Amino acid sequence: MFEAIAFYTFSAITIVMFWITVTSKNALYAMSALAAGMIMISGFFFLLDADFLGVVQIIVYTGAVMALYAFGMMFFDTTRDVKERVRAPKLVFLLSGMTALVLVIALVAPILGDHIEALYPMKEGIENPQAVGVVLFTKYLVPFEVAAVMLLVAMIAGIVLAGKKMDESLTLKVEDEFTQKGAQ
Amino acid sequence: MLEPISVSLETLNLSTLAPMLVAIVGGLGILVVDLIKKDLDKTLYVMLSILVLFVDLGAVIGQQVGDRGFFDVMLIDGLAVIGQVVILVASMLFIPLALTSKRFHEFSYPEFFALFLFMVAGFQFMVASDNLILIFVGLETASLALYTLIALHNRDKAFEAAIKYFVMGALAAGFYVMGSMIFYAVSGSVELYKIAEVLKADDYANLPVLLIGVAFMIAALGFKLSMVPFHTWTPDVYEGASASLAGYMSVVPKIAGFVVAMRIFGFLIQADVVWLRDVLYAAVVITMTLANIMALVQHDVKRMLAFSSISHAGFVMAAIMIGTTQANSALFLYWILFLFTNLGAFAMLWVSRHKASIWHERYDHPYEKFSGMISIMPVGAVIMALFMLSLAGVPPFSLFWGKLYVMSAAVNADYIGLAIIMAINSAISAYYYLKLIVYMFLRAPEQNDGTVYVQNASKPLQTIIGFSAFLTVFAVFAVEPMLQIITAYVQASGF
Amino acid sequence: MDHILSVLVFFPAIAGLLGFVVSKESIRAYGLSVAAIEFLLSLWLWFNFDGSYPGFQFVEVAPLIPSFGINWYLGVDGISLFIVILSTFITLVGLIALSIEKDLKNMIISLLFLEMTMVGVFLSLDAIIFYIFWELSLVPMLYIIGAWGGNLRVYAAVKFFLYTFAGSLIMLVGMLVMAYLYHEATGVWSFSITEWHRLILPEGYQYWLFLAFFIGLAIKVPMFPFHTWLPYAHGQAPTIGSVILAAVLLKMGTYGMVRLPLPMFPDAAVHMIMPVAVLSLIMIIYTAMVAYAQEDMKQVIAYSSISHMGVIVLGTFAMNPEGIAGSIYLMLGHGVVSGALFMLVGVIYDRRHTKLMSEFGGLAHVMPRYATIMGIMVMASVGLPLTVNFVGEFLSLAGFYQISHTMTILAGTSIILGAVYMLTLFKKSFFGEVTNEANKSLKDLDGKESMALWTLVFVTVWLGVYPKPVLGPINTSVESLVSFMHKKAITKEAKETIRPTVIEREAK
Amino acid sequence: METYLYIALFAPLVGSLFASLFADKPKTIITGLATSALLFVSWVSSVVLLLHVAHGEAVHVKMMDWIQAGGLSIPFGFNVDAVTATMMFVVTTVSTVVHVYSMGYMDHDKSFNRFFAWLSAFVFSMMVLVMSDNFAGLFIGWEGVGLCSWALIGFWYHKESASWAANEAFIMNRIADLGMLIGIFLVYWNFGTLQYDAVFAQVDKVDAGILMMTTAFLFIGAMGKSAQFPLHTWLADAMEGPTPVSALIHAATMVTAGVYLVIRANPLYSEVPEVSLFVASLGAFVAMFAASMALVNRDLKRIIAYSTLSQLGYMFVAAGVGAYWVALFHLMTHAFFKALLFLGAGNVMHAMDDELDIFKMGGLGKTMQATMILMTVASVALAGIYPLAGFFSKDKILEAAFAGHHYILWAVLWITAGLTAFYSFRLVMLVFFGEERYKIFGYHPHEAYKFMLWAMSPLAVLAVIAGFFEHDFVHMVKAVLPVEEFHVSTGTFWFLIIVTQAVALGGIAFAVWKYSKGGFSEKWRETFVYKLLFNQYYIPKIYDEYICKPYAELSKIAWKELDVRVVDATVDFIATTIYKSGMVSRVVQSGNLSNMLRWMGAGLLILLLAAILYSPVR
Amino acid sequence: MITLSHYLVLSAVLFAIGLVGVYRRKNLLMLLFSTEILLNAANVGFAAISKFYGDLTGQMFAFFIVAVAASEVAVGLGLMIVWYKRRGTLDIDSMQSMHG
Repeated sequence: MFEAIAFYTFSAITIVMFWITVTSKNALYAMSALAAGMIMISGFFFLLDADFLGVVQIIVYTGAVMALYAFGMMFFDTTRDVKERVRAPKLVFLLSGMTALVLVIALVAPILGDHIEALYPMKEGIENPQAVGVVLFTKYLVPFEVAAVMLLVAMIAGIVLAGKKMDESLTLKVEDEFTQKGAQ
Repeated sequence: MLEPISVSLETLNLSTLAPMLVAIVGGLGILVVDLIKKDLDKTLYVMLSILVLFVDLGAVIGQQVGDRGFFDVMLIDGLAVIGQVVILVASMLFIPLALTSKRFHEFSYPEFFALFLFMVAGFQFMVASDNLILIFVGLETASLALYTLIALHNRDKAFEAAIKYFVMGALAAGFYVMGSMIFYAVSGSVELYKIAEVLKADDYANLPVLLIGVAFMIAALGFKLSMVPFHTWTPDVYEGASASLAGYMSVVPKIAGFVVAMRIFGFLIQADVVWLRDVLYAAVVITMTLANIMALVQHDVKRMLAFSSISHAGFVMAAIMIGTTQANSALFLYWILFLFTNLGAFAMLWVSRHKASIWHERYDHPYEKFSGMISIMPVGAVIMALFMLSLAGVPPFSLFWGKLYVMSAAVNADYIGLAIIMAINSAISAYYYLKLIVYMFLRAPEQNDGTVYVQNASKPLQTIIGFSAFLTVFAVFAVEPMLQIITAYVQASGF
Repeated sequence: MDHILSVLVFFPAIAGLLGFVVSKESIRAYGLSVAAIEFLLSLWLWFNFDGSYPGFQFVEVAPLIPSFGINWYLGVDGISLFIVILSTFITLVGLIALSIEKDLKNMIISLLFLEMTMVGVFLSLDAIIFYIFWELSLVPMLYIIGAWGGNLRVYAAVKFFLYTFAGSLIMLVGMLVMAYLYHEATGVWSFSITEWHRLILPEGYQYWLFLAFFIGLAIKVPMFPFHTWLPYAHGQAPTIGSVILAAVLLKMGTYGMVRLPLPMFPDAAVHMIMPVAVLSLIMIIYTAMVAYAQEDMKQVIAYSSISHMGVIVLGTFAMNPEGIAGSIYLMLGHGVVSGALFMLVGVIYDRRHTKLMSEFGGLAHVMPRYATIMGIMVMASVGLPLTVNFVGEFLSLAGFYQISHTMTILAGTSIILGAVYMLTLFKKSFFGEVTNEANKSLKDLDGKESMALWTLVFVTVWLGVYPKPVLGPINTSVESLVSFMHKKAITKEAKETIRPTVIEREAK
Repeated sequence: METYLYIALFAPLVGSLFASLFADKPKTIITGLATSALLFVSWVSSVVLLLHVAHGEAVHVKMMDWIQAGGLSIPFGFNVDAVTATMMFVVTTVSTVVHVYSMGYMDHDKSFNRFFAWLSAFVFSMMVLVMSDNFAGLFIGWEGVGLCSWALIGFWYHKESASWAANEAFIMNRIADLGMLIGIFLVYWNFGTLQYDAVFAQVDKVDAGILMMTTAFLFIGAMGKSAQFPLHTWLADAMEGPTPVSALIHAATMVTAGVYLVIRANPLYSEVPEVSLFVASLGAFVAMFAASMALVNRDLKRIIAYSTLSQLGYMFVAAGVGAYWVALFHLMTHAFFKALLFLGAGNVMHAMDDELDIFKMGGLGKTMQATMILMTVASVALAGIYPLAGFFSKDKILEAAFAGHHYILWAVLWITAGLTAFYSFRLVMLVFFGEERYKIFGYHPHEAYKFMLWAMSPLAVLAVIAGFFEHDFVHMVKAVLPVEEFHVSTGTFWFLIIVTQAVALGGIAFAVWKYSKGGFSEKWRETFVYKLLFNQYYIPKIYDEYICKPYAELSKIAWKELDVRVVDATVDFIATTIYKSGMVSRVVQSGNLSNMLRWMGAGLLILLLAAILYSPVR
Repeated sequence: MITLSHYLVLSAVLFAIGLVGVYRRKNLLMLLFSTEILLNAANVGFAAISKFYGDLTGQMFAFFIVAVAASEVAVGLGLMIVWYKRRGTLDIDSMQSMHG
């Protein structure tokens, strides 16, 4: 019962929050709503016995990602209302509405799971983070490391792209300009 | 309580991981070198990258086909090996293109080379696994690096290209995870072989739901493989990126995508999922045709090549749809041949790249630029013409053999209609390749200056072009050995 | 000389590559000597050819893609021998008469490559090798038309390329299906044409495959209604381009018909006789009429080519030795004669830069030698006996008479209609008084033109008077081909239609 | 004998080639002399052969193989039997005379050498035609003479009318040649060979219907060459050529090729009476038809041309009723006097500076006595008056027709005989006698060169005496041709002769009487009949209006409307449609990221919809 | 009783909301928000499936998705900064220099 109430509450809030995110004209509202929605989602995770995931969700999203966004927003000066000319809004809703409809139709039906066996079963008495840790550092060690590389890539990308060196484009400079520079 | 974990090193099969590790360590090494001493010349990094890739290639070739490693996350089957070889060879051909005589922004970053190596590693992970998670992570690693590489070209169009690619890539990532989720929902696993087993055991009872997942997967991979209508990024990104990178993009991400597509769709097609077959059929036909007719009306050679590479990808997707051993071998054969030809063609564009917009305010390589090239630079014109003819499928140049084999695969699997559509599309495509030849050979030059086409040419670039041209012309002698090897590998991995 | 055929194929190409090194001043001499050597090589081939043996000679096989059954497989029989010689001969003669100054080097190199592809097509016995040369021949031709042609040259060149390319891709699909069926039947991959011949297919398959092959070949021939690329190509091409196009490239189509669909699908071919014959008749009559309406000399000859090709196709589909041998002979004849005619038009075009008949008149006064040769060639073109065309036309029509009486009569109108447009052309440009001032001081043929043209006249008459050395080997091969088809045919109808004379003779 | 055969055959060719070496050089008399000499050699050989075969022994040689494909085997084979020898004799005789004559006639022409080259070439072709031992060889000669005829009619190619006439002749002949070709194909596929002897040997084995078709198609060929209705118009127009050409080709030799063909193929024709009857009827019709046109024509050469046509009709009647030897006999005699007539006309033309209108002549007999005599002799022969050659042959034809119970044919021919006599003497009267009208037009006529007149004399002699060799002739050809006695009673025989002579003499008398008084009144020219005849029954006009012009028009339509606007436009339409659809589908590529994302979404939606809506059985 | 389907439907709905954002947002930053929603929608699904099958793999996947999302933000922001520096706007209608 508790589960149902929690599910519906969380669902409602999440949907509303995300809806605000995608429709709000104010970037600040949108971001706040997104953060709220993310927290709600972590609520689902807790509800679904994925404690570790829930924590990660809160830390990464509401901590790191939102901080980054906030940072960006200050840079972009989008605290004011954003002007967006949405062309063919009906099409937007048609496309997404239809997609939602199709997905819902397909997913409402219960999925038969006769032959499904859990590869990494959640065991009674083992805390979720513990179990996750074991799987993560055995089976998913490689993806984990790759994810590390990915984060490295992202970091380098962020640094390089936002760096000062990008302000002057060597690509657009005609070769003569280099020689002139050298002469000076 | 948890049982203690005991893992023996042998079962980990570390060698399966070796190639990617080489690339990653190489990338880190470049970063370290840069940390130690700033402002080293790009030639050093180019050579380092080549060496790393070379070692990487060695590691790949040394691999035991059929191995799984690291708790079965890594899968080194034939597809993985050929896929990695193609990726590495293309990368080795690509990276010397940085040695231009003009200076371009991206090559002034050592990070460029590091990112490049990480990207290669990402692609390698993509092809060397049948775990949807690892594929996803590898894909994202490679993609994120690729976005950055494009943007590093540092001009408005490059950013525009990178952003477009990035945003659409994010959407595609969303599709991918949704697809994976549904796969997971119906099978309780994210490992393809496991999924296949479960589905078979279920006798595909969850097919309707599964199809939703497959639809998402088609959309996600369709984006990578630039299938219509997920292709819209391709021409813009190719146009915005530097020509060399565009050439690279037309080959490597796609082969990675093909391998993944083969893995994901392969078992479904072998299990006779008619829906997938029909949908792919339609998608392939539309991709080939639409890209072709859009390429007809382009004014820029690079953009035309972008559309043409979409069309070629569609052509090759057909092989996946057909799904026989011959078809899958044909895919690789085609793509290896395409690699040399297309990279050569883009390299020709790269060689003739101007910094200023002499010819057209928007395009770097409008057709007019190549007017009368034969009288200014005959060898260049002939080589470019060879690439164009090869792309058009004129025998005996390389791509003809690929087309021949793919079409033969279609015919042998009783898809004669498809073969005819392919033939007609080849004919249509000949028009736009011919257009360039017409400009080069049949028109008078607009600017009679011998340096027009060799702005960027340095010895390494010329060498690469010459090498590609050589392979394009004499591909016929390479087909048989390649076919032997590829078929052996493909067969070994059960496709 | 075990590899004479390979040498024949690659010699011009290698010479063409080396030609890049030769200096601009001496490139002409270089081209001529290469073409002459190639011609002599082909004559050597003839000299060593055993005319009484019907099968393939000088066969060469080397694996190329063995796992897919593609081999470097060359061979020559009576059917192909003379078309090869025709190719080398026309190239040589065309080079002698070549009057182009602009980018001469590129022209000669392209011609040498073209020669390789032509020889290659006629010598190859592997479908893929055949296809390679077939397609490759488009490339130098595209360049020749496009770079040295008239105002619409790019359009014409591209049209030529794309049209043929599209058609041959359909043929390629046919080849792949054929290879597949062969594989199904024998478990071996093979693209060898001689192997394919031995495969007996059920009727249903035969039709589709026949159609696939036929479309590809028909566009090249060019058969109505696929012919419209030809007037443009001829109208715009430089003289040498037209000469080679008409003399050799078109023959690829008809040669292909004899080599590929007929022996491979005798039953379908027999069923298709009527539709094909109707198309041929349209070609013969309709294009002859169109030719009559032309204002441009070259277009007249271009359309006349189509008309003559109609007779060739008709002869081929007579399915008896007379018709097929005749059509092959007519290929040679038409090659020589139309080549000469295009060359002749080129002569006047070089002098006046126009080809409109209304610009001329009374040329016989100012250029008597030119008029003489033109007259001979016009007469040869209308198929006067003792010229090479007559032999071919006579045999083709005679052969087809066995198939249909009425259709032969209709086809025979080609000798009337041909005379109509050809004589009109001749009258308009050569007879009458010289009315145009510009024509009064025209120079008659110069040395190289005379040399080339008289050579062609000689061949025209020689082959018309004494065809035996050529017709003999052709006949030997054709007779064995026809009896092969007879034996291979599975339907009763086909067995009855394909009547080899050898068997009849033996029955007597 | 074979040597003689080859000499007879190739001497003209050698002459032709020799002369052609000088073709674009200024006049050299050597060409004329050489060709004439070689023709004389040929004539001698022919005579030798004639004498040889007179004993009923044919000479047969096979020079070499020509075409050998499948079951078809055509050699260059020559066979000289009585018929051939007669033809050879006629051809060489007339052509030798014409050659010599031409040396004078073409004296001032700048293309003198070319003329002789072609003339000898013609003789060669004619010899091939008559000497060949198979149908294909015949066809070679057949086309060869057509070619030479084309070149010689259009000899003065600067004249529009000449080049037009040349092409007309060639094309008309081609139409007939097609029939001939089909006939040959029929022979080949039904008899398996083209050799005369082999074909004739199996006549009885072949189905009658086939035989009928064969003979009919062969006859179509003959109709063209012999200018029978409706392919007759070219002959009159062919008079544009130099007069010796008309004499040789369009009177004596080439036009008789058709008759020769029928005679040669007599074993076939005699098996199919229907076709033979048709041949005879058409011949009779043409005889009268042509004669009627000759009645009113004002053109000297055209009148003779029509008379030729008319006489060819006679020959066909003879051949049609089965009297092949008579046809051949008439062919021979006709060759002599008709050539003579033409050469005489040539003299007149020379004298009158190429004026051809006989109403502008008159009284020429005073200045051109020899010519007058020669032409009168020829005309009398033509009219068939005893004892000249024409009498013997023509009378035999009438007799044959009557004996075969073809009374209508006989009647037609009988009337025609009268007409012939009339127009011949109309011509003679208007040209040589009466008022000297030429003076009004300021001509100064003169007699031709002596040697030309001497050259003509052999013909005159033959025209007079040839008839007396009838019995020798019959004896000679008996080996080759069926020579049946006509079963007419002696009374009838004499009656026929008298009636025929009467009508001929009547015609002559009427002409002499009428034209010595100044001819018909002007009113005659206003009548419909006159106009009809004068305009050749409007046939050339009909051909022009209803065949030539529509064909040209249709050709234009075929080109400009059909080829360019339909066939080519379809091809281009396909190409442009593809290209345009490229333009249209560019919309997808708007470059707007939002749109691009939506396209992706749309793609996904389509796939999802497909997933739930389209579910084929797995 | 909350079943798997409930969660999956929720996931689908969230996904659709994300799509709405992707389709209609013109501001790059906001667009990025929307893509986050897409990924999170899947995360909910994974977690739910994981729970209902008692299998940890789904949680693993979700974990990696979070990592990917974070990386994307970094790269995306980098690109945006560069663009903003050049153009002073994040409106995607400003990037249409390439089309056709």
